[in-house]
Amino acid sequence: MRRVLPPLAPALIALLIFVAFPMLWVLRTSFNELEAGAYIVDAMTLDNYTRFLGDSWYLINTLWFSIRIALIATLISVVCAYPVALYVTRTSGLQRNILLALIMAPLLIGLVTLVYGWIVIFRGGGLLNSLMITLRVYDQPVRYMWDIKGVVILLVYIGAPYVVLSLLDSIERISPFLVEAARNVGASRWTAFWKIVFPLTMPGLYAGVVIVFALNFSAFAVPLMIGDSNTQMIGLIVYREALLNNDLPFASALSVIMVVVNALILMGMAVLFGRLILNRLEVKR
Amino acid sequence: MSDDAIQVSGVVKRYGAATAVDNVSFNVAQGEFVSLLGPSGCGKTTTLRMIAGFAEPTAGTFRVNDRDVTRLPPEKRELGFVFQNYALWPHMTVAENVGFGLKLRKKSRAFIADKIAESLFVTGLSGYEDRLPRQLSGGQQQRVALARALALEPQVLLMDEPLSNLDRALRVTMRRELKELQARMKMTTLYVTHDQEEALSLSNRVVIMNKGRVEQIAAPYELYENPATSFVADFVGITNFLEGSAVGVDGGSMGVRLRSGQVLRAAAKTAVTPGAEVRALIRPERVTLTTTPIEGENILAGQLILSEYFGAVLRYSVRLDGGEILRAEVHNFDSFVETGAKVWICVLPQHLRVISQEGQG
Amino acid sequence: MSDDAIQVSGVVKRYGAATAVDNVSFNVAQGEFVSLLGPSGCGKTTTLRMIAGFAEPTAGTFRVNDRDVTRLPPEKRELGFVFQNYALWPHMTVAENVGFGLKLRKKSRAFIADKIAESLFVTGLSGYEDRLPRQLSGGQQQRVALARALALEPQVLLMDEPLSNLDRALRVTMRRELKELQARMKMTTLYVTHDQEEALSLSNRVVIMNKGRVEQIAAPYELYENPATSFVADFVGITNFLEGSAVGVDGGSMGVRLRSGQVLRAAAKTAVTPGAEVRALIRPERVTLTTTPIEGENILAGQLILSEYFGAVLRYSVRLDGGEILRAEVHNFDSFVETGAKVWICVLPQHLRVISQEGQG
Amino acid sequence: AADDCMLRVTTWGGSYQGTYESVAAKFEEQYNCKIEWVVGASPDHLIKARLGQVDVVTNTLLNSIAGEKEGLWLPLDPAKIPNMANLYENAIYSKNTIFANVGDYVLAYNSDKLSEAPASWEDLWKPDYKNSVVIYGADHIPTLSLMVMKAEQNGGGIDNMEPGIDRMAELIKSGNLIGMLDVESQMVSLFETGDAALGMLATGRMKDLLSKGAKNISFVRPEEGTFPLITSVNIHKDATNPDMAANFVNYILSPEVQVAFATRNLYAPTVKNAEVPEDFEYRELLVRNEAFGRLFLPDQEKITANKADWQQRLNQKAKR
Amino acid sequence: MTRFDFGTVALRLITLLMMTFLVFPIAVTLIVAVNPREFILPPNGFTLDWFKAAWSSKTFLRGMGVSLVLGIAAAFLANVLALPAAMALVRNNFFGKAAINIVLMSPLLIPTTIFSLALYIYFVRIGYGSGLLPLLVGHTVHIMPYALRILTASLHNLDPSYEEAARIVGAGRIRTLFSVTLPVIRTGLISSFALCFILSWNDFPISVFLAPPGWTPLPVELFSYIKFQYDAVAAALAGSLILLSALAIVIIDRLAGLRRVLRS
Ligand SMILES: Nc1ncnc2c1ncn2[C@@H]1O[C@H](COP(=O)(O)OP(=O)(O)OP(=O)(O)O)[C@@H](O)[C@H]1O
Ligand SMILES: Nc1ncnc2c1ncn2[C@@H]1O[C@H](COP(=O)(O)OP(=O)(O)OP(=O)(O)O)[C@@H](O)[C@H]1O
Ligand SMILES: [Mg+2]
Ligand SMILES: [Mg+2]
Repeated sequence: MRRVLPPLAPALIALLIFVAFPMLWVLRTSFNELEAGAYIVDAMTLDNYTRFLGDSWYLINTLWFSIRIALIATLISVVCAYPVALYVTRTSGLQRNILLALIMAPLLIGLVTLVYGWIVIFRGGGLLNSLMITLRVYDQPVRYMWDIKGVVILLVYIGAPYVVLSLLDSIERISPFLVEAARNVGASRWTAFWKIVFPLTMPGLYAGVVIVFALNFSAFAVPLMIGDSNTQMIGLIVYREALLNNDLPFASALSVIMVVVNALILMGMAVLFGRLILNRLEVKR
Repeated sequence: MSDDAIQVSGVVKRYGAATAVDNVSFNVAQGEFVSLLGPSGCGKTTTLRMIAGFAEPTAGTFRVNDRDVTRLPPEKRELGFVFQNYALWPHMTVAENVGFGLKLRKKSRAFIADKIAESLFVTGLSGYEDRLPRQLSGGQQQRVALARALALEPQVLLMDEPLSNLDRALRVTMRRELKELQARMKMTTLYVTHDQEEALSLSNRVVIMNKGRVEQIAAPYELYENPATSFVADFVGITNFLEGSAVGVDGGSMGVRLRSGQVLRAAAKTAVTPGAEVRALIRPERVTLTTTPIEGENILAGQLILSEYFGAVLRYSVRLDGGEILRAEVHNFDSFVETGAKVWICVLPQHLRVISQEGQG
Repeated sequence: MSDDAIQVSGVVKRYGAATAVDNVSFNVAQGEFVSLLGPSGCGKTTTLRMIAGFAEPTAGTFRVNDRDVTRLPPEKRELGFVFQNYALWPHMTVAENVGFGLKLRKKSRAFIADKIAESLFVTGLSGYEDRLPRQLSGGQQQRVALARALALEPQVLLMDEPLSNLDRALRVTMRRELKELQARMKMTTLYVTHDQEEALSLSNRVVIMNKGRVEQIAAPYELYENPATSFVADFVGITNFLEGSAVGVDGGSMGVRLRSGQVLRAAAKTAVTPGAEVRALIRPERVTLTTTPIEGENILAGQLILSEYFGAVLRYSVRLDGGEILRAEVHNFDSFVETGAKVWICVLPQHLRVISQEGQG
Repeated sequence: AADDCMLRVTTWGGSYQGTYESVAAKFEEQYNCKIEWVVGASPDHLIKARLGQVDVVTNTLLNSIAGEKEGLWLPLDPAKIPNMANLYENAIYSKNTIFANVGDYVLAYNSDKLSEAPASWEDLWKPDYKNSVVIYGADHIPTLSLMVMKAEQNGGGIDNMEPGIDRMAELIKSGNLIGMLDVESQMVSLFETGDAALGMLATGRMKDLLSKGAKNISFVRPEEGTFPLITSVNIHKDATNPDMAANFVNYILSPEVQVAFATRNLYAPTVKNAEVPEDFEYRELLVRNEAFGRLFLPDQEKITANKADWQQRLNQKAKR
Repeated sequence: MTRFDFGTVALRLITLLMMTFLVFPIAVTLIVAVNPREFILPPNGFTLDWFKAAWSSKTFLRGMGVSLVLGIAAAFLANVLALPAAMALVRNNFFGKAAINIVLMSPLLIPTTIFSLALYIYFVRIGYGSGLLPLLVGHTVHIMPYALRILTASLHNLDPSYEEAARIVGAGRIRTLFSVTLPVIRTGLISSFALCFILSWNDFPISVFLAPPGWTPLPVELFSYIKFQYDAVAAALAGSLILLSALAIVIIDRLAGLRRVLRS
């Protein structure tokens, strides 16, 4: 503890002051009442919680839906980003900088502006539909925007660059000898990748997964702009209740529930990844 | 068709401007044990890595069991390899490290467990199955690297200084295991070591490398007793060089006139013209050293300047009256000679080799 | 106040349930060269790392130059350290690796450049200044690790197998450099090695460790000639053990009755009660081996079962008529004895040590 | 000096702020008081108001009402705001809240795709328009108003929303909708690309389309009436300088500013004395005269109080 | 590589596809930015008018400046906070580590909208409702867990003996950190910084609440602008960002090249 506390202290204190206290306010607010749709009244009621937890629509179509979408989008992000990260680590100098810049460019520009680019691609008569129909993958235009597909695609679009960034260092620092040793005992490139490289990139992958999952789970901008009534992700509900409907008590209750769920899922991931590999890689003193 | 398990032909490896391996060729016969010996940085690891397929040669070809493997990926070459820096997989336990190759070969669970247990037993690591590499000492890690290669019972095994971090007793045991395994499996072995005792005692033949080139390929005894160049002579065992000129060459004997004018007689094995500049080679263990004055042929007088104790061996450095430094080794001694004492050294003519000073050096 | 540069007192290190270092205590005097010797995994590296401050002892204290450093961070301990796994900084060139410590000491540019050049020259790495560690061979990396420590000219230097990846010739040179440096700088050195020749020739005293404990601390000659336990006897040099019982103990001599009934005479140095189970220790280099039958006291007959060639040494294994295996080393030989031949072995009584079978072993 | 006097005014970013800024210099000069624009989306205006961070709040009507409930506003004093006298009667919502300007949501359509002009909001439901209708998200006044309108037309009303919610759910399930969009400019894009054939559009956005040269996009004001887009103003109860705030509100109501918003943003004036130039190209887009009378403005308080409930019911019914 | 190598080719292909996916919308945006007609597509000419408009908009330029400064400051602070914490967490096992881990991740668990709202209200209550501090704190605290995760991953792969070697030649903790640890985990550090910067640069909810007047970051400006009108100015702004970052890359590359030259 003597060795552990001082380095942890600044971060912990910052969090205590700037996160814990505000969150206490959120917790308190979540027990308040909303009167006539706008006016907040101090109270001690569980209504806001029962309203959410007692409603299967909220539970299934927002909470569970968000978890599912967040997990799926995270998974796809990882699958898409991993090869790119691998490729980036094989480049160097200018080529690498250009690649990294391109990877981060969408985030630099921001979703709000790029949505219009997406409309060009995704709209009914858009590029993607035209392409798919030309290729005879399907014959009727498929709806991407303002649909769950669009939400997932855009979450992946945003998430993938973060995964790439998280992975770079882990991949880069794997000693080539380890792969050589695997090849030598008969592992193909592919096997060597799966059994050696992949496990050793787990720390980076874990970081990426946690980051992207958290971003996805509380996403509101994407479902707001690309979603429709079928993609009411919980982050969007919080946004709407808090800012559009002025229902801060309910939004606070939702937030508290989200924090708990999020924490449980992240702890689950920590245990899972720890079991899988991280415990083995940790350098303990 | 040839009998050779490994054929290395005209291999060159350049890193930018620097040449790490320079036109190296040698063969290793089926079941043979060949050592690669040479000073640090001479290209041993590079050569081995190219044979295994981890690096591509700038020029040259490799054949393993009469198949050109130069362009084959490492996993198709079916070679065992022990890395100089171990290259243990940090996320796998000792048992997993050792068993990985077997699992890839789809062996049965029981078989794999057996093999793991066996290789760990041989390398003295039983009981360490579930440790991770970072929980092992340096020598233990090295033994895991060895066990990992042995578990696969490869037909051809390449080892890069596999025993460098082991204590002598363990090294002796390991060596014996290796030799036994090799004999039992008819395994072809190419062995890199910096320990010449190891090279000499284990090998059928030894390849001596220097600065990326091959200096000599010979059987151990031949190498030690008949080094082709003074580099080899010096590198394999410690050797005294005394410079001089050839005199009185006749039939089976000749003389070397040292700087001091003294003439040493040698049983001539080399053809040298009289008057040529030559070097007389004297192995330290071949000389007799006394503190009582003796006279006669091939007696050199001098003063003891340093004595080093190695347990079974005492090594003396003597400054000859001619100014040269000569090292002498004494075994089975009971007392030490004091530094500074006057000593006499006797070398029998049959223990004196003569090589010409330029040419082969 | 004491004269000791390093004092290690009652140090214990546990990893979970396993004890890596078990109550180790020893001192190294000012300017002394002490080696830590022991089998792989016996706790040498762990001990060294704790002295340097990289690991905290579970119990025990360390004093360096009479200052308790047990709780001091490594950079305050003012020790040099050569890592078993080199630990070269991958992002720095060779020159930067070597010069880093000097830069920290705010030396002038010229001074640093000089020191770098000097240490690289001493380690034979001149010309490699601008390479990155990954562009070096194993031995070259090891030498950079050594150069890095030497450049700082530390008062106390801890080295963990610093020469293990070097060829013999280079190792001899390095050893000489080390010794010279040590003498010149009055540097206190604690040296871990698995090479007992190195330990015996370099050290003032040797600490023999086994399974985390100290077995014996003694000067090299003492250690080799008077091992305290059979572990030490066996570990330091190769030793033959013949088991038997003590007979006819009298004054300066005693006998050992072997299983076969034969009695070997020994110059008694140990106090044993007649009849006690004892071991006769015979160093392989102390025996004389002939193929011509000889008779008399302390002659053992047997059959040659294995001969190994080490260049300067031939090592024979002989099965005695009593069934025991005895190893003999022959230097300065001119012919080989054929395996299977009948041989006779002579051991002088003064070369036979007797230790009791239980107790100290 | 200008340093001492500082008025914090909320505004939306973009063109709204642009118009504000274009007319502000004169005010600042006249009253020697600097204006600091607090830019944000509508919800932030309310939150900042709750925390007393602003003086004059340019608001949506819904937010004004919510704020009024929480007692955030100062009554607007006609004595201090002489221009209030010129306001249309229905532009005074309460003693705290007046309308600064009014736009409306019209029915836009693509004349290439529709053979004849639509006449009613009911056209949105027509099966011909599969996947080519856009409307605003369910949080937005026009969509909420449409829902109320449909409830009224189907035997319900604002106190019995079931029929309206059902009808909206039908629209969602009909497959007509490309989407219910929260970002207006996305709707503009969809009309541009020709994806959207029919849909709601604010007059301001309609103007964007026309000024970009979209010749095939036209609009109608359906007979049932259009939905107003109201900008309300309030003065915060803790305004640092209530008098200056009143001066600013008065300035907003001046013909000059009113015309500026009309010509630049297509927000119709709420004062009688503002004269939109005859040659103004988009005069037709301004809601005036009998169209102004047909503005469909259901009880905003009830909408505010119940919209969350309606949305949720809609979400459940529209679940596919 | 002389031999045909399926793995590398596949990797190239996937990367190419992925890059297309990432870059395509940007390409469309860029076309729009030089298209005289404000329609998204198809293009009907070439103009730089939109760029001129973007670059003459004080709001955008200021927003960009604010976002840049804020992003760099917040990313820096977040990493400074996260680095020691990550080191402590990776290198030690202690009671309650899992709990502390979750606490440190807490800003990640809370929906940003509520977090920023709560933080804003908190600041107002403690009397710091205006000024730059809340904005900076909000950004820093929010991105800190991201930095923590990436740095933890990097430190996971770090051989502790590099640091030990530095300590023993006399480098203190701090010196070791700067001379050895950070250079060795350089890629991770750069990633972490880039990610933090991007998060801050992109943030909308926190800035909306916490930005004091005159310090409105670009996304807020942009969102309010774009919500009502999509004209090509936003696209031109995006184009400018791309050009600026391209410029930055070339400069960085040149500098790196220069350093190499200077060193040898
Ligand atoms: N992190 C660890 N966890 C558990 N056991 C460890 C750990 N590190 C070392 N050990 C064990 O402690 C013992 C001593 O290790 P140490 O590295 O000191 O050996 P050593 O004498 O240096 O051996 P070598 O000559 O092989 O380098 C070994 O048995 C090793 O397996
Ligand atoms: N990546 C590289 N770039 C440049 N030079 C290299 C590289 N790898 C090795 N070398 C050089 O090639 C030469 C041969 O290296 P190699 O590793 O084969 O030596 P080695 O004989 O195994 O030596 P050691 O006994 O020290 O391990 C060395 O001088 C080394 O510095
Ligand atoms: Mg090597
Ligand atoms: Mg060790």
